[in-house]
Amino acid sequence: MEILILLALPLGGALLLALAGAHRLAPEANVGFSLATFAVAVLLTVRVIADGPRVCCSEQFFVDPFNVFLVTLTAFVNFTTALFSRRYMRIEEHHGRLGRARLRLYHGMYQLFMFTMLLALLTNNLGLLWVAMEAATLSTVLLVSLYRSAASLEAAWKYFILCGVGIALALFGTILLYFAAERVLGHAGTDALLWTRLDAVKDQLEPTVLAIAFVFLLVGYGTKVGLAPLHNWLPDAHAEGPTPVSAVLSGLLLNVALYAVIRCKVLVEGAIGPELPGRMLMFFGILSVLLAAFMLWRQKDIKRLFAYSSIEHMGIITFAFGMGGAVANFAALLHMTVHSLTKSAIFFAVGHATQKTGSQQMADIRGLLGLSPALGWGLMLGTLAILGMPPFGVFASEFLILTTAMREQPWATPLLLLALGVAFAAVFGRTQEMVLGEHTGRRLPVPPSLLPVFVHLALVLLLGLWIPPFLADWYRLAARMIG
Amino acid sequence: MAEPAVLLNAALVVVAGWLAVGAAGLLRPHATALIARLLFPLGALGSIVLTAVGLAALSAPPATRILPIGLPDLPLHLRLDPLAAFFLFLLGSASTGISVFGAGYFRAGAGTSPGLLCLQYHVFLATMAMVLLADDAYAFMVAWESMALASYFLVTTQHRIGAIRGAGFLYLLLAHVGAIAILLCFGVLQGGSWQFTFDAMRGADLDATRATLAFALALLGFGAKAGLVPLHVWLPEAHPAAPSPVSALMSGVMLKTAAYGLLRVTLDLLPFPLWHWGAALLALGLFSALFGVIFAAVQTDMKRLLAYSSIENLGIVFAGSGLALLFHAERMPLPAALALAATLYHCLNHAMFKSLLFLATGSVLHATGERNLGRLGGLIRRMPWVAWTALVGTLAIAGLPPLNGFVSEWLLLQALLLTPEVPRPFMNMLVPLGASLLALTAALAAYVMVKFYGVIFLGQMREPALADAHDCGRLERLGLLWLALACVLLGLLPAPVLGLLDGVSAELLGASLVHPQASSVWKLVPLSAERASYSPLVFLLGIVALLGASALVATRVYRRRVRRAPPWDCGFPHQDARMQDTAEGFGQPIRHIFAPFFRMHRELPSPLDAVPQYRVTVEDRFWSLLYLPLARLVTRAARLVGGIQQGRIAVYLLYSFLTLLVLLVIVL
Amino acid sequence: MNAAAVLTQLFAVIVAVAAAPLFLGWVNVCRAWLQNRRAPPLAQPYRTIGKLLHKEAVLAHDVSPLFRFAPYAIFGSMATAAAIIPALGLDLPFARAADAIALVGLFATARVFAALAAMDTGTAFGTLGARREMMLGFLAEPALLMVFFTASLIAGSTELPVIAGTHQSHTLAVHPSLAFAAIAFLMVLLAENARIPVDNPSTHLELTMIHEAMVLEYSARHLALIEWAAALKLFNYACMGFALFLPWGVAVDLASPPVLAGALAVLAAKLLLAGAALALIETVNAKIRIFRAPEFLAFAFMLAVLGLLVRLLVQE
Amino acid sequence: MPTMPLSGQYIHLFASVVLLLSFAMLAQRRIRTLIDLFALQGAALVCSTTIVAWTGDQPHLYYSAALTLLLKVIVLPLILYRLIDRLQLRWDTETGLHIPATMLIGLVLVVFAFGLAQPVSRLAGHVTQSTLGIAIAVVMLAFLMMITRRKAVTQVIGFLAMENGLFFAATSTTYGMPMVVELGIALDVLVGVLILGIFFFQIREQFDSLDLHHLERLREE
Repeated sequence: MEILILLALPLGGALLLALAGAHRLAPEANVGFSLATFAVAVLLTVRVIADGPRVCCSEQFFVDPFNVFLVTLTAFVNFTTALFSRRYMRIEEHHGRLGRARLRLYHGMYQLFMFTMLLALLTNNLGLLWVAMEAATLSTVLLVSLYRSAASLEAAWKYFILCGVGIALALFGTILLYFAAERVLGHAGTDALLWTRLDAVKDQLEPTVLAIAFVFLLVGYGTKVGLAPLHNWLPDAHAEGPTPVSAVLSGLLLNVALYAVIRCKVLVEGAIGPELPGRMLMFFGILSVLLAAFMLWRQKDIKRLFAYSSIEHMGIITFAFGMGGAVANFAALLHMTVHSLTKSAIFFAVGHATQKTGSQQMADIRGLLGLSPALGWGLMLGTLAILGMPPFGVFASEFLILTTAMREQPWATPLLLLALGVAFAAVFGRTQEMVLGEHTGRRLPVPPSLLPVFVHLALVLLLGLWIPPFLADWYRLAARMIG
Repeated sequence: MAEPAVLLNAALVVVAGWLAVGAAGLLRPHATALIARLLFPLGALGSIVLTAVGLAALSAPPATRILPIGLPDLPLHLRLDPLAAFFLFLLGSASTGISVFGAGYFRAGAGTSPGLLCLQYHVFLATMAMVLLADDAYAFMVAWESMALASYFLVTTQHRIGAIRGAGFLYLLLAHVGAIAILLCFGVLQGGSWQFTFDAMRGADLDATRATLAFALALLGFGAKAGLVPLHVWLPEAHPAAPSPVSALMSGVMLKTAAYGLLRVTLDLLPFPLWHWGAALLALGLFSALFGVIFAAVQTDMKRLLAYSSIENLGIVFAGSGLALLFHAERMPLPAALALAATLYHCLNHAMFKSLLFLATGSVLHATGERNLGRLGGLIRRMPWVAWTALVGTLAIAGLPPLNGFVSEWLLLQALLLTPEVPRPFMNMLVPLGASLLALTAALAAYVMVKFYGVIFLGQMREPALADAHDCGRLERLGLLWLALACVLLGLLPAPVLGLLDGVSAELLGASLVHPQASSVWKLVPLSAERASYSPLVFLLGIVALLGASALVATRVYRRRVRRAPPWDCGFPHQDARMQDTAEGFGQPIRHIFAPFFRMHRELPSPLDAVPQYRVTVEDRFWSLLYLPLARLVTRAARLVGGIQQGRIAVYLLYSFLTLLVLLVIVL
Repeated sequence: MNAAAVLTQLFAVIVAVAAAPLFLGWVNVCRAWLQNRRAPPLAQPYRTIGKLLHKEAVLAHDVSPLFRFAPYAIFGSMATAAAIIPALGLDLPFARAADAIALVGLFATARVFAALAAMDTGTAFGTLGARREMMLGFLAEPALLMVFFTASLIAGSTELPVIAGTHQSHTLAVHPSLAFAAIAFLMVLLAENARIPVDNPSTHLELTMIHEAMVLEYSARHLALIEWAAALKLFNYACMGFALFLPWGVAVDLASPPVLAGALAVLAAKLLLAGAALALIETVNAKIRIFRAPEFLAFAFMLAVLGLLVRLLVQE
Repeated sequence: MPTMPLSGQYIHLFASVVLLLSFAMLAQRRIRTLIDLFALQGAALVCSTTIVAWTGDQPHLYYSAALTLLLKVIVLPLILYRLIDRLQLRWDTETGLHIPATMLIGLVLVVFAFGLAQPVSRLAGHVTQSTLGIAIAVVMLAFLMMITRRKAVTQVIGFLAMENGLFFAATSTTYGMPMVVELGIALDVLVGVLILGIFFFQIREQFDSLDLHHLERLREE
């Protein structure tokens, strides 16, 4: 029941805000819907902690350890981003960058996007998963081009085409999966695409078909994850869209896409063994990490910088999933969580920083600490966290990933470390220049919303020092499930 | 004697207390008086407690404790053993003085607010203590990196100055690179058990290759923190950038955590020692020491000079641990214990006199606003407290008897003299060369310190503004006195100190230097009385007696009249303060003799210049040979990688398409 | 430690302090003879010191107490060094308080105080002298230490009495390493005592002087102490040389007066010879440029290290 | 080789037509003709789907066929027509690559696709067994078309052609996906095209052209 409410809330919100999004109180409504969604997600989480995994609607939706924390996380970041965007969008409006009509579009699409992501996470049906992913793309395309500037249009166009093509390939993979499932499950109609059913018979699925299917699924969903060399849409879309959108893209959409990849990987591994999918994931992971690290070195735009950092971290997670095994999967799941929290916090800070200085060029952003200490500290600590500095949680997962890599894939360790080192130098050097030093900038018409930044960072800090037992249990169960 | 577990808990309470004090500072970030009068003294109180805890735990059996935080499968393991206890003692005793000094020193300024500074400072202290207490890789790494972070923020207190930001960046970057190496080192050390507690590592089964790899990684990681050449470049940048109490803490204490880490890994965690590790460490350490002292001699910024001197001293520490390792590998427990004792003793000494000197530079900086040696001078007349305590530090760091710097050098030379007994044909030849390098370094250190002290405190004031300089406040004096007293006591009572260190060598090497029959409180006899002995107190008594006698003769027996006159002008009546020898001048012989070490740029005036100017800049060769090429390499790689993203959507589609095709070919 | 031992120790120190100016005078006399000059009286150094002690002290304006303290510290250090060096007997109680390394440290202390005091006056010459003195010091000191190490490797101890005693007992042992060490020691001695070819004790030529530049501001009793300390230093170096390379004749136990007298006689003979040799060296050499002095000392350092290596090579 | 039932032969026929049309689109320069070809391809799909539905007795495939007819043969081409009329586009003169070379690469791709489909097709027990190769080929040819064309509209037509290939794969190899999914897919395609329409106007407004080289500014310099 909670599952359905969880899905209905953002959908209803989307409809309402699509109609009344231009209203003065629309941002508050947006926050309200997000809060309600989050509350239901917490309720669901509590129920899952109490009663264990559950399914509903003739198995079309389900909650298991793998998606339960992602659902909560999504709802949470969704809520905090809504909080942030309330102030952010007000300021944008004041600065005359957006009109009321655009805000209506923005709010409607924001809730719709939440809906699609929750749908993608909760659905048991791989076909529906695909539909949700495609819908997520479509709903964000217009958000990316919200400013209607030349650059944002270009970014949205690339986003649309590249992800569209990618998603189309994923559909082909889904069809092949269905084709293989049909031969085992009989012509079962809808059921043949249910993940739980497929999981039960995964070792009987035809290996050749599944291998080909996995290639399509990986390339398809991998495009949305931002794996190199399929990542090219990502920095553009992050840089040109409004910052709350960058925050949810980086913090949530990439996670959801990776979630899709891993769901498929579990099935494929059952059929063809862990060797091939694992290697593919590791290859893409390492390639992404390396490429992103060197890309970071030359960035001039702050949002592009952190977009590449997202590619890097998705690479790390993908690599960890590729290695497989209880510890690596555990670490990957933890990393998904902390990356999502940290990266969205960074984007919140970045959003206000760009508003204060009126530029996304890092050369123009100076002395945030003098301008607004909280903002400066938010960006500084967020950056340090994302770079894997203890005591933040990113370090915990990176510690586990690196130590496992030393055991499982010693060849990859130097590459990973090289990338981490280069990324550190690139990102930290720039952040320092932005946060410290003499300041330039203006006062904002509405005080910036920095609470979400610090709430996120506090959570990340907590996860670095102590992981709550129930979360650790979920991670462990999910890790075992992923194999 | 307290229970070991109680001691560990007491140490944890101090850590928690420091964190609380720091957090309290954040509550009223601009209440300078509150922070200075209450919080910093409270922190110093914690330091005293920690000193006591360290002292008590030096001879207590190890205590362990597991706290349920950290990773789910790796809760926080803590352990207080003699090695950790020794460094806790060092941390506590040095930071007592520094905190007391800091209470008078920190004030509201342009940079970080006092409250935040208080937080960062105490977090820095707490993380250092945690580094020493950690007993698993995760806890160690968290504490280690947090320590780097806290100190980074302290370094960039005056972040509006571009050079300071640059220094901070370089510092954190190298610290991070070092941390990565340490992490890798732990990854190798676990040796297939995949347990990351230190206990598991102690029992791990490593072959020689892996063990050597682990050693090399540890050397890289801890070397980066200790400023071992060529990883030293951050040190002369970061130390001057930080406020002086922080420089003192970083140089005096934080660098020692690197020594701690290295000793922990090589003598405790690694299953066996190999002689070539010791040789490598010795060579690197000695080179570092020489390099550091040579560069210190040509500096013109007083804090940079001290920073290079820290490179020198850490080089000596590393050389000492290398020697201990070498002896240990050759199954010579007594010499190993001697070398280890020398190493630890030097750590302790350096913590005291370097902190003292950094604090003194802080007072000078406050009083004059100058760091440039070329604009100082004659301050002994305006700042007697600072000057006289700094004199103690200067003589101590110059390795002069009967102060503490001499004791550790003496011990180390004694240990080096035992190397011909090493049953390995090459080592017993090369190590005397090491002794000569060490002797050269020690002698150069005296040169450097004479320059340091003479140019700052003695002579004429080079700038008229210096006449307004004021002496430091009461709390600052107390801090300086504490450290100066420590220098004197450590110099005069080496035998009891050595007795305390015995717990550490018993733990790590299974050997004891203390023979009840030969040693007394007054007399230091490390091996046998026939071999060598040193009794600084008797020695001091001798000097004082003879000195007093001569003074008595000179002043009582003969006339005691004194007349004041201007100094002799050599027939040139227009002498002024600018004509004194400068810091550059003091560097000249060194630049001349050790020319190959430097990259020099000289601007010589031509005969026709209306305003002739002479300028010489000295650069580190490692910048141009190592760091800049590395940066260029990465930039080139980045440009290459950037080339794949050139904006055309068709090309992007082509990437996807090719990826798809290639993967399909692979699965077929 | 009994009273007799303390007394003999005191006696040794007094002998050293008293005899040092005499030795310096002897060197000067020899030098004058060799250079065909009329020699000054043998007791001239005593007269100089005595004259200075009676004078009124002149201090530069605003020199710090350090400046006034330094001469006593220097003299005290040198006198202590005299107590450590086994010039007359091997079994002096104070010798065990410090070994050869501490001795080198003691010389360094004296040097550092001299340099600091020179810098305190704030004149161009003072600082110049301090810098030069320290420059020579950082090369001479390790060389001296290496010389000691060569000897102590043979004896297996850094205690000077033990070293001297060991050499005494192996009369016929040939130690080639000691030859290297001896040359190095001689070079260090020349440099450290401001003798030709490194420095010239009898000139006040501004551009080349080292030791004299440092003490330019001293007068009266302070200068007397410094001059005395300089003489004592030369004496000490000579005695160190004897202990290391010519230990014969040093008494093992100074308890009985005849032994004491014998030891005194042997020492006097050695000093006579050494003074003459020193004068000879100073006469046949020319002073080198100050810029060459580091090379001179670097050579000494190399020789000392070489001696150490030879020692290890020949050992097998 | 056993003779194939007539229905199977028809399916093959239409499959070949779809492939042929893909090639034709690859070679075509005029946009209008391109849209016509796209509509034709849709029609061929409808036919083949109907036959599969009839032979396989899969009633829901009739709905699919009807949906396709509506969407891909009627609505989408109409929208596209109106778009290019409004935007006054006629030619797609520049292709990124020489057309004969494109055709040659296309040929290689077809061979590759057939090779790829071989092991899978052998498993397929029904009449549609060899259509998978054609479906993959159509997808790849559409991909190629997207890579080689320089105008936004042609790229979109390529994209839609790719969807055609997917649809063909879905119907011919698996008797269609579950209905929920089909509906979702159809909705997505429709919304996608609508969004594209909006886009075209925005791009046009911004750049006065639909040439893709205006959209090449964001890059790593």
